[in-house]
Amino acid sequence: MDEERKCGLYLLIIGLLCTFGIVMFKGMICYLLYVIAVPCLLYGIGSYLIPKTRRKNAGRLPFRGF
Amino acid sequence: MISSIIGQLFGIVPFGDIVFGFSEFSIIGFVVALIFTIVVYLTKPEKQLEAQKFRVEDKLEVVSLEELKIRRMMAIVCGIATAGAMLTYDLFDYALFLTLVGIANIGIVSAVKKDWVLNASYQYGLIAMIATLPLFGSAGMILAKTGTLSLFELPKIPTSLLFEKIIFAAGMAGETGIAPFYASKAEMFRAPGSPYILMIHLSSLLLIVRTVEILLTI
Amino acid sequence: MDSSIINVVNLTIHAFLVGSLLLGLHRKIIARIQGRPGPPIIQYLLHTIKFYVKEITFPITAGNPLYIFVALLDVSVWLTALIIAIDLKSSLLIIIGIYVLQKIVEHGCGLSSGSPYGKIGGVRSVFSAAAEVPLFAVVAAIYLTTHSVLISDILNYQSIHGSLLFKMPICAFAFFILLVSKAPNSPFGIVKGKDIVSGYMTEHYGLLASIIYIAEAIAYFALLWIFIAVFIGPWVVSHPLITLAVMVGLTVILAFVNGLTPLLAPHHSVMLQMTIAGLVLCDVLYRLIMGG
Amino acid sequence: MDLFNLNLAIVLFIIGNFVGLEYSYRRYTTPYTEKKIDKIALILSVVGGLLINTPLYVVGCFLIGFPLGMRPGYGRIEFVVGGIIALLTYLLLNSY
Repeated sequence: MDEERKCGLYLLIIGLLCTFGIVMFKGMICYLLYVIAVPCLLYGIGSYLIPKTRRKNAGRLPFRGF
Repeated sequence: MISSIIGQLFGIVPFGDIVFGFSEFSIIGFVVALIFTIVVYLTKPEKQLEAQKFRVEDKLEVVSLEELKIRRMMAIVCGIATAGAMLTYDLFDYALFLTLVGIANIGIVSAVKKDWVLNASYQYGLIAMIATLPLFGSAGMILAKTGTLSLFELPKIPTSLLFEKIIFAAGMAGETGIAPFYASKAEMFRAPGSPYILMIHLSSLLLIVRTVEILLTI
Repeated sequence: MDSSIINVVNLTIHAFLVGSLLLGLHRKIIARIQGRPGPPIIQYLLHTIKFYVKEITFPITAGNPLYIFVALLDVSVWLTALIIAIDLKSSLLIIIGIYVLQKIVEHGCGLSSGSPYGKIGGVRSVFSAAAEVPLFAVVAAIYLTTHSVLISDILNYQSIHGSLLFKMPICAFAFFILLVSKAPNSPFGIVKGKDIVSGYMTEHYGLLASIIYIAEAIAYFALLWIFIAVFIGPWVVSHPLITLAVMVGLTVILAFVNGLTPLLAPHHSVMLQMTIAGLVLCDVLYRLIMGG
Repeated sequence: MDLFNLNLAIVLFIIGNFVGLEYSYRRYTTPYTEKKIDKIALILSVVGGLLINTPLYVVGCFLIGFPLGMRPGYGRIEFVVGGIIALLTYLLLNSY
């Protein structure tokens, strides 16, 4: 598993836990969990939709002599 | 009165002289400062690509380990001081936290081996030291005038504190290095090691907002 | 489960869709001003969806996890703004704190990737923070007039005394400048100027760019809403359809401002914003001395 | 109208835009035309302009989005006609 998907997995777990928390709790904490859950789920789901990279040297910035 | 500025007040923790208060505003600030401190602790510094004179290639700059450790520690101290400054409801405490943030900011860049960065931090240090005088001076004047430094008591006392507020704002401006004193701090942001530099920026911006809140309250 | 969360979900989707469409409209109008046909107004949304399924790799120079964290923080920050401003109608001061965090995001995005273009974008964002944050002296002026910075209290004040736009035109102008500097292609947009590729977003591409686009759509909606609520009045924000109409109007004005002005040089941009902030500070001092 | 119904209308408006875009790219190959009116888009736009003031406003949003979403250089006149009809109907219905 490459690094992008590993990060995605962690964030997906956090996002799902927060969603579970939203269902369980009441009051102000719901808002807090919602704010954490949305971006985590966005990245977590997205990281499994994107294709695998086809670059030769993944992660190298295209600069002079680098 | 006080809740018309900071939102709902959830509770206070009387901790001797140091009173911590939890309102909507301070909780958000506290959580943000803590989360950033954790992220800064976890993050490895980035490597920068720099253009060189008379050469075609760019140079890759890597932050060494001994430079990294002391800077990370100072960044964490800075984060904890910012988190404390968000919660405290005592003017003297707040001024202390503000100075601590100023000291930690210099500490963050002190290990960088680049002379322009060290120059900038030296100038910023001078400004920060000079700014402690109006900061603590105004806190002392407020104490002498009203007999209290608690931010819960101060709004109830019907005294005009305009002059003290202006001095306090000037002290804060010097300590966090905003607009008029900005030139002293600008070169510090070019140092390598983005998470630590981010902490400088974060602490000063959060403290500005908090100072605005305090000045509107008292 | 709280039923208010369903409201918030609804609001989030509304903000995202409306913000995207308005940004698309903004781009279309600028194109028409310049004599081009311009893309259809759903182009911003299509970009967001397209980038959402594009590959990413982390640059080897990047400082992880800050590199991902700042992009996610951008969404969090503007969702918080949405909840605080529109759902809870709480303190305007918290909104400043959130705007300040947006500056942190720009700075962090730029510097965490290690790219020179991103670095210049991040450092420029720090410069413009020195000029944009003082514009929030507006809040002090509002406090001196309405004796509260809670948005609900400001709305109540306006329903009794009439709209604040005519009571404090200088403050409204300063806040409008803030909107201009947040809109794309603005004269104050030194952070994302085309001379430095895409500024702080240069190394955030693919999925991360899509997440930042989502955050920007929400941010555009939230800032327009705050301007409408604070300066125009409660009768506009009471009905979502009227709010939408006023937002379209504001977007047309912003598009004309941005389409007809050139991008300023960094120091000119900062000096101009500082001048306006100084004007607001003079206004605040006047109100303070006259007993507001 | 509450926020949920408005969201529904906006989503259908976006889908209408998308369908219009897809349709016009399949039908036309030249990038720009002048003084040429697409009959289907015109009909849909007029129907949408009429429907947008009725309880079926969601469908109206879908139909009026169709000419607006067409590829650059197409569908302007159609959209303007639909918009004017929608405005006139609104004024007619609310004048009593």
